[in-house]
Amino acid sequence: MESGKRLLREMVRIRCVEEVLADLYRDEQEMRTPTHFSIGQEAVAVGVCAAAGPDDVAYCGHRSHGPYLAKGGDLRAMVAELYGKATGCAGGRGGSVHLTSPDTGFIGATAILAESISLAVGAGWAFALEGAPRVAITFFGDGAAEEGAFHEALNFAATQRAPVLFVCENNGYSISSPLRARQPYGTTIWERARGYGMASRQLDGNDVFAVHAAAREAVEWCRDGRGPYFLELRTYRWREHVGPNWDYDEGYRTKAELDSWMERCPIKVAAAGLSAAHPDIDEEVAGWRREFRQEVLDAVTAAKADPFPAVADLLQGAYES
Amino acid sequence: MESGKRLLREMVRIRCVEEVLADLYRDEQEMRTPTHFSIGQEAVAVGVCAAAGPDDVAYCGHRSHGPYLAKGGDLRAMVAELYGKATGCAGGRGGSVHLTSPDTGFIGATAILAESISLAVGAGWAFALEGAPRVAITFFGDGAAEEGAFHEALNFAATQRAPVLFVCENNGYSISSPLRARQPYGTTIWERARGYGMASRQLDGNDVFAVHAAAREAVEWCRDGRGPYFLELRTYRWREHVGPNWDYDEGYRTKAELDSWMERCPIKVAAAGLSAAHPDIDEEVAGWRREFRQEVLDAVTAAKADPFPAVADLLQGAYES
Amino acid sequence: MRKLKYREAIGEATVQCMKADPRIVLAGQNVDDHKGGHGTTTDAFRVFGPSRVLDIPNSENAVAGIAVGAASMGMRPLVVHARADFMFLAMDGLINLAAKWRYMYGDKGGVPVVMRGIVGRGWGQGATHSQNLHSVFGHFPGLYVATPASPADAKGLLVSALRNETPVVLLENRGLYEIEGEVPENPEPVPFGKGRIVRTGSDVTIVAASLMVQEAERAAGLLAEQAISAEVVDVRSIRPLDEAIICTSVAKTGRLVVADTSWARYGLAAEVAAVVAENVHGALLGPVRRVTLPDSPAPVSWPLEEAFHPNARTIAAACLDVLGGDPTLPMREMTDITAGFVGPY
Amino acid sequence: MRKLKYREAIGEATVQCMKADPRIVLAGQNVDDHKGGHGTTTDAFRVFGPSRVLDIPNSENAVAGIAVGAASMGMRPLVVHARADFMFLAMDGLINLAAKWRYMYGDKGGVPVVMRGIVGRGWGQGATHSQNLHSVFGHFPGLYVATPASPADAKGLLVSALRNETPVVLLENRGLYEIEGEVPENPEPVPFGKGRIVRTGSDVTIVAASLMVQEAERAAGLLAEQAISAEVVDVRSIRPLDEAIICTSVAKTGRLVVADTSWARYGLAAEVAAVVAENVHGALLGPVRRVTLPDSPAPVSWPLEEAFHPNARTIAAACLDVLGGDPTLPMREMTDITAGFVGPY
Ligand SMILES: Cc1ncc(C[n+]2csc(CCOP(=O)(O)OP(=O)(O)O)c2C)c(N)n1
Ligand SMILES: Cc1ncc(C[n+]2csc(CCOP(=O)(O)OP(=O)(O)O)c2C)c(N)n1
Ligand SMILES: [Mg+2]
Ligand SMILES: [Mg+2]
Repeated sequence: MESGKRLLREMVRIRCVEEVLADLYRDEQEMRTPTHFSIGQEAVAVGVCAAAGPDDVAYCGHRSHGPYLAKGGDLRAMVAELYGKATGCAGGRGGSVHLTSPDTGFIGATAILAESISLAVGAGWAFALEGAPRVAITFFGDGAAEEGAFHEALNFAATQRAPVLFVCENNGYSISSPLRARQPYGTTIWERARGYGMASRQLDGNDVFAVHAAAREAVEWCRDGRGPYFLELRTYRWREHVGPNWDYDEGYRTKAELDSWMERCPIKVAAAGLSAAHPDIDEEVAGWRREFRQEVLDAVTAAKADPFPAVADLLQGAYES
Repeated sequence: MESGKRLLREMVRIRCVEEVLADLYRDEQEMRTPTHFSIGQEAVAVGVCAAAGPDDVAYCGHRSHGPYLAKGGDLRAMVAELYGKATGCAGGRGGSVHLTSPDTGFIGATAILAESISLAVGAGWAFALEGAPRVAITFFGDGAAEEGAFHEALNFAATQRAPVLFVCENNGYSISSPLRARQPYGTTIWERARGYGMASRQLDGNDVFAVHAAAREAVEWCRDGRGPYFLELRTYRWREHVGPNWDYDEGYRTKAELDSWMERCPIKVAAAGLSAAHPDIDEEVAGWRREFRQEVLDAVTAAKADPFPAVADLLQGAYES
Repeated sequence: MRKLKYREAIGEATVQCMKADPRIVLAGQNVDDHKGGHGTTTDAFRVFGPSRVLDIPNSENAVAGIAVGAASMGMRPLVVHARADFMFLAMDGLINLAAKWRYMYGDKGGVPVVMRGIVGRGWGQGATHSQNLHSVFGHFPGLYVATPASPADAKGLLVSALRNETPVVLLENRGLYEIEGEVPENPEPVPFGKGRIVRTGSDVTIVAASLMVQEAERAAGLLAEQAISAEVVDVRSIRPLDEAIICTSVAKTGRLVVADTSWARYGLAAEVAAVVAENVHGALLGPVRRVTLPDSPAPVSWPLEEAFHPNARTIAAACLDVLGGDPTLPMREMTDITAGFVGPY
Repeated sequence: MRKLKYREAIGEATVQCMKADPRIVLAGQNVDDHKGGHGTTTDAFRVFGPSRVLDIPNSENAVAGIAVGAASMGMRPLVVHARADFMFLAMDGLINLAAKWRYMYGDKGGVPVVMRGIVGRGWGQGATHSQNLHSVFGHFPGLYVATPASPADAKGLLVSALRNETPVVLLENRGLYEIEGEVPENPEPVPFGKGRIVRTGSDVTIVAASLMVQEAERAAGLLAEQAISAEVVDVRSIRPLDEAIICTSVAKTGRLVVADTSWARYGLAAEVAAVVAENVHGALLGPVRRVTLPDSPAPVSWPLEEAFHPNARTIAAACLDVLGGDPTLPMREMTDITAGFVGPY
């Protein structure tokens, strides 16, 4: 399949997965793990991860499903993790915020802001020491960029010229708090990255093709030993911060604002972009939707049939056994 | 006394105090407190503090003597503190790195890097809340600017438009580590401050008149409610990082480098600047030296005669009594 | 007396104290939103607005220092953390600045910062969103540390904290937030360092803190059905620790079980055992039992999480054990005390 | 066997392990300079140069996470902090990432980060440059925590740490750095969780850690002059804790004094008392005594600092006390064990 279509298809997959899971999460009350859906933000994870090679690694924060799936994480193991099953990618120990798929290079999601930034810098540092042509990618939000570790890690990576691709997924909010309440008016995150002498760009995070092109450039830059690269991608979260619901009537944002971003839905935008060359793209998307819906429902069925971890194994993994 | 002379005189005072104390520290082994001399860096503290009003407050890091004295701290109480006496400004509990003089607006020195930055932002925030026309000043080094708290505090101050004057005393080293090992090549600290939308300047930290002029502007800027201001002042530490000795033969820097900075001694530079208008300035300085030498020797004599804190009072101050 | 929920009691104390003292400012991430710190900051924001109830950036480290700096200028910052786990990042400011300030600057004044940390509980909070840091903070002189277990104490200890000259850490278990209890209308302070006899008894002393006080009470109920009389002591404050109330009770009962929401090693349960060993060693008729978390990080999966947290049954079993009874005695199922905290998250 | 200083033993272990394992990298502020971490990193820098012995920015928080990230890619970072107090800033990475990694990601592998923290001691280090954080780190499952008290253990525990798959915190008291002792040439690991009988005795057990082991030995000498036979147990590792060695000794002597370099509350001394109360309660013939820091931050002034730190005399007095003797018995002056650490700083 052609690259443009692959990107769109991957976004559709993540969207389907999250929509189905969000409904079940709300209706069943069986996935007992705080879950941060990335519906509306799919272009970031998809565009960036498609630019990464199989030996490149990724770390991300709490909004983990997109990066996990885009970096090849197994859907079945993710769903099982949300249901707390022994077959989950973290054996039911980690939940939604600790997804992991080392085999495909998705090392881990973390629940404490900005940890994913330091971790990726550590991985990049390791690659630099080994002289390995690998790149470490970190996904984090605009809110995480306020943490001290952001500054420390960027400074470290730039000084050591570590191959790290920083991906700031700026959705304008930290929970309910808008950017203007938390960062100085008139400033940007990507320009702060410039302060470390780092290559840095801002672009539309809902345009998967632009994201992908920029990420390819960035990954090559890092791989060529030219040091880290910073991408700030503007996007928007559709659902509530944590949990499956819509929350545009809670006061911190408006329905109009949400609507304007839904107009710019990354899937819609990408499909429109492909429609000239592929006039039947919408039907294709509809077909994919059916396919992925089934895939996730199958994963859910399987996960539900899976066993919970044995209580006798409660301590397993606290220490090396 | 005319302002220029006053600035020079204050630098001469701090220089004399530190030179006398360094000798005694080395020879007597009686001041049992790790001590970071600021010999060579006097223009920063003097230029900035002279621009502050009596209601403005200052916080600084471990290199504390300059800011303490320049902000009006009592010499006698400082010397007694170094000797660990009950009459010390911190009652012998704090030592060189915890000097304090609340009455003159020098709130405290701290021994953990970058704490002084957060503290001053907290003070500035308090002033902003109260609508008080006061400014909080923080002194910190180039090394402290690598701490996460630097980023967090600058971001907070800029977002809240708190009246905080950030004074980065860049002496090129963090202990023995040169700037280039710790921060990305080709970047500057003051430009990073710009990333927060903050007024920010770099200038020669050995030119007390330039420092003073810039600090006056900065203090007024803050007082006028225009938000924080950042000054990066390039200067140089003559003695070892901690302790009274010279250490140019230890490998991390050269004698030539030290010499070039001694050429640019802030006292020498200021005296030269005043010599046209005051042809007898060198004799005046010599007179001041004698005066201050005596002042510090008297303080030493008094401190030595003072009692140590009583062991029975060991717990005093752990909690409110 | 009228009843309030635990979280309502916190909200009420906050508003009353802020009204009485203009120096108090409340700061925390998202304290101004529709959730309002699970309802603990909603009223304060409505009454005092954004200048005194401040939504802040995600900057736990500097914010701790900023709070101390503001306190050094006469403010009384009340900082809220949605999870106590985030306070690792605030530890430098709390331990190296707040706790030591008065002492290391020669007893010229304190920095009365109050920091609230909400301890996650239930619904798969997991390894980094459910930690109980009270013994960690309690190790360091200079702080007061308390873990209110009832609505009345949630209010009274916060009132004390906000009137105090000493920096205070308050750790509130999320599992208690929906619990109801009688709470005085007036802001009456509950002093630090004074424990509380929750229930008197004569056969065994259960010393507990935070959520475990509720579980201990239920354990005492279970034990009573078997004619065992358990005394339940709520330490309330972790530092200072009310040694006298512990020792008096153990001197009476001769048996000690300590129930804590955190791990055993270097935790509250260890400290209580040590206090007894130092002061009323002779009173102990049997070994001490610690009812604490298993020695692993917190799991997410529901059955593991259930097994992870101590509860009335495990406490009762420990009591039977120290009394030489059969600790495996079957006991009826009980509903989860923290049932008020359900999903979706 | 040839003798080495404590700091030399650390340096030797570092070089030997780095030679044997190319995945080990050493990182710390100023580790490459003429002081070389008080001589513990000098040789490593000379042998391996700046790529494997890295001078790093002042960024304790991120550096902890960076070390974990590097470990997640197969490196074995050894991070050095010139003062353990700076590790408050590293706590998030250590507790929330390193300690929990293996567990929360489903036991797929660990992150073998080793972090050394040097505990300041003497010459007015003061409130924020002399803290002992072992019980704080020891509270959390997932870490190994050790406090070597002798040159041999300084080497052997570091060797274990660098060969281990579990993250390790090593806390080294600066007051021990100049102490000499026999140290094997080969890098022989000292296992975590195994204490050490430093001196056998029958009348009283002194359990100690770090510098207090040296003081306990001297206390035992003082007591011997009065015909009292003290057994000295060095716990060596704080987590896991060797419960058996403690209980066996107390079962034999019937008396317990615990000497620690930190505060009493929620500290090592509390934990040791609890272990005994749980396991060999009946063996105790008298109250337990904790010889710990007075409950205040550390002062700077020389006479206060002297009074602040426990020593052989205070330990011996506590032993006399638990034995029912006169604890005020005059004893001869002793030179300061930490005399090797003098000014100018
Ligand atoms: C250190 C820390 N502080 C606070 C939190 C609570 N928290 C979880 S997600 C979140 C919002 C983060 O916003 P952002 O980084 O922009 O990511 P987004 O949720 O918007 O994707 C906050 C404050 C946390 N997990 N860690
Ligand atoms: C958090 C922390 N990390 C490390 C140290 C140890 N330390 C004390 S002073 C210093 C150098 C700081 O350099 P800089 O900020 O430039 O100040 P300067 O000494 O050059 O005046 C270091 C690393 C510390 N005190 N606090
Ligand atoms: Mg966001
Ligand atoms: Mg410097």
